[in-house]
Amino acid sequence: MQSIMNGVSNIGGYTRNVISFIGMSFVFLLNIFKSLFSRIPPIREIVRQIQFIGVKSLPVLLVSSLFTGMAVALNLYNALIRFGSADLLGPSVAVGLIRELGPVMTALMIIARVSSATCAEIGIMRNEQQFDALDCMAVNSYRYVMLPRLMAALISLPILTAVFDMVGIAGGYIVGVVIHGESAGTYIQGIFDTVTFNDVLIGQIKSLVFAVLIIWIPMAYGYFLHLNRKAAGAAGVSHATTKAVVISAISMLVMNFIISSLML
Amino acid sequence: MNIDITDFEQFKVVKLTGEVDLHNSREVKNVLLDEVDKQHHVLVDFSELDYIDSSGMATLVEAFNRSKTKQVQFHIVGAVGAPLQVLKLTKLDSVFSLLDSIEQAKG
Amino acid sequence: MTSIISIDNLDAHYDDRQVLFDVNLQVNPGEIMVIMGGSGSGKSTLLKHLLALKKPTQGKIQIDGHDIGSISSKELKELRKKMGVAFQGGALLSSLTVGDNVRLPLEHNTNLDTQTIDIMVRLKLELMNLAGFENLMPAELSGGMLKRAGLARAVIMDPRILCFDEPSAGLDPVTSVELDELILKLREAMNMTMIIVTHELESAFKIADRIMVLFDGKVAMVGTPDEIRNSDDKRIQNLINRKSRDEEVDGDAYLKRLVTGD
Amino acid sequence: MKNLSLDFVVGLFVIAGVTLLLYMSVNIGGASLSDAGHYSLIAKFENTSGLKEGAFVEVSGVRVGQAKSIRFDPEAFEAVVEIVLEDSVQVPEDSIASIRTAGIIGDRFIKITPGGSDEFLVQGDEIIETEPSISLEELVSKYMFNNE
Repeated sequence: MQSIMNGVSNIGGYTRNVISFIGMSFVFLLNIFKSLFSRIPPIREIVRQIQFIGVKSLPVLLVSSLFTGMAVALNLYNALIRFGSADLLGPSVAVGLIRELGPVMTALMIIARVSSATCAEIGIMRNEQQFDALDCMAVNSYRYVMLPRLMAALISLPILTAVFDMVGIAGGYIVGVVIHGESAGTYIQGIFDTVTFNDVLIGQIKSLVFAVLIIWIPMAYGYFLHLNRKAAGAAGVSHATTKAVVISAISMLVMNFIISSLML
Repeated sequence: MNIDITDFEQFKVVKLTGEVDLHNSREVKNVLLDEVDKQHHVLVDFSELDYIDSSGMATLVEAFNRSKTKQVQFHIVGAVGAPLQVLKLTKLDSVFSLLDSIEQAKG
Repeated sequence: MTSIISIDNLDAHYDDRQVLFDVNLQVNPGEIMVIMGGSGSGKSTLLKHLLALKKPTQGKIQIDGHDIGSISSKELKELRKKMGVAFQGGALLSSLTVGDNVRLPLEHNTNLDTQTIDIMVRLKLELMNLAGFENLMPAELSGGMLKRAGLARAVIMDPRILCFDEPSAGLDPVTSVELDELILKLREAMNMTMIIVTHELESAFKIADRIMVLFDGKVAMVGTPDEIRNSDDKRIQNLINRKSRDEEVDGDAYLKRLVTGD
Repeated sequence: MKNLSLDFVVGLFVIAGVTLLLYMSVNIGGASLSDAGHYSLIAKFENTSGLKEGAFVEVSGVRVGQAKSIRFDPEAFEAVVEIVLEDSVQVPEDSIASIRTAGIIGDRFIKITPGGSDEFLVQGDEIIETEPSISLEELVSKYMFNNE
């Protein structure tokens, strides 16, 4: 009996914590957006963050997009050839990449490279009382620390997604045209004829929404690190980082499905 | 804070009264640099100064440095109390030329 | 003389655990007040409340005439410009150089010329014996240097109130003595009010005008260093003579703690 | 110098990225930045099954425009398709608009077969003669039904 009571109240306590964390995170996001209007955003910091989130992600993104495009094309080619429709390879690869794979894979790469680092960095800043120090200096830490990262993510992700799409399509070209000898004209003209502005728009809307999700969640986990008193210090940072990465990835994928179904 | 400028021999005497802090040190800077740029020898009178913060000190350092390149004289006169303590704390008493009274500047 | 900081009947909790019990304190302008206590005595929590980083469960804190429990965020911002805080580990922003860290408050809160700011930053770094470290990153500095750089940043705006968390913790004796002397010099030249949180007796007795001793979240005593030394409170004497806190062991209670963990 | 190169790299990244985005939207996606150079016609079909907004419009096998919107007219029980064409393409008033399929499983598109009239349709006019989309099943069932 006692253990059932404990179990139920554990669930209750956990639910309470989760809900209060979600609430705080939304207030946190709101505060970041609010800080946009208080003074000129710190341009220097934004540039630095674009360098980190955008420019430095390019190499890993180029490699992953090329191979993703090639793998997708390989599978689609083998499927399409059975129906004698290999001339649809270009459009299939392009639409798949632009609508789904481009935004999702880019976001996943950024989660692996940036979200984890951001959560760890902000968590360590919390641990070292850097946010307390900023507060005491009357420096708005939302504006100074969070806003540049959010802005940089919002600028970088659509660009990275576009790069992923284009390089992926090039990967498909390698498989379809160079390896399997389909006509280059069919591959390229098919893409031009089939892909609509709507496809590009959906991909870009996704990348913007993902940008907010995958930078906001790790920042919130890092910023509220001190609230979980049982896991403070270095263990707290690693715990929060793991959690932030998992939650970012899952919420990104769920959001991807929601946007896809809303905008089909 | 008040800034009064009077003439004494070949010097312009810039007398600072009251408190120099973050809010008005820019004013002090403009006056001092202006005088130095006009090739005037400058005496900064501290005798009525109650308080000077580090932005005021930084301002004096800038003006003093400028006076060296313009080859004009630049002295601080009558520093006592808290301003003198600040000068000593920041070891600027070894940089500036400190005089006890305006008359000393003549000789 | 009216006090610049006054704390009335302050209670504080972490979740369900009460960490401060009915704390009262008056600090006079220009005074060095040392808050002393062992680890877990609640002294860091008290500091957090003074800095308005944490809201009190009960009680009132007034700084410079403002009740920081009910202050508007704009007034709090103005108040914070008059307060400098040096944190235990320096709390320098790891993404900025030492120089940029020190100049941060000036760049955000004043409209001084860059050159003036440059000179101010170097003046403070010289003061803290950190000349030439301006362009290093915080990660390249030792613990003592970080502490001094944090102090440089705390006093860059020439605040009226300086709060210092554990100035001598983790420092070698010579550096720690230097830091104590620096604190005294700062007070003399700038007439700052200082709140210093420490567990180091020697430095407390050396720099303090008055000392507040905290035990388990309760004020044991407030008084001048001499009064503290001559106190007949057994716990304070233990603290001064560096005795471990031997208490009478209640055999039954001890057994219960071991077996049930309560 | 260090800051300059950082700014330069980031600037390059943003400029190249935005160019790529615009290229994708305009060239591949076929977004029109302005309405200039285009005019629209209306065509009513009995059945537009399979036709999607954005489907392209061909004259003699050349792509000259696209279906901008497809809506249902509840009074006439017809589908009303708005077709956007380039200004250079002139459609005689007796032309026929038909919905065709590219390949067996390909997209539906609108084929305009030009008529012989000297009068050309202008902005907002309707292509009167239309042929609805034909579904494979209907064709097959028709054939079987006739044979019975």
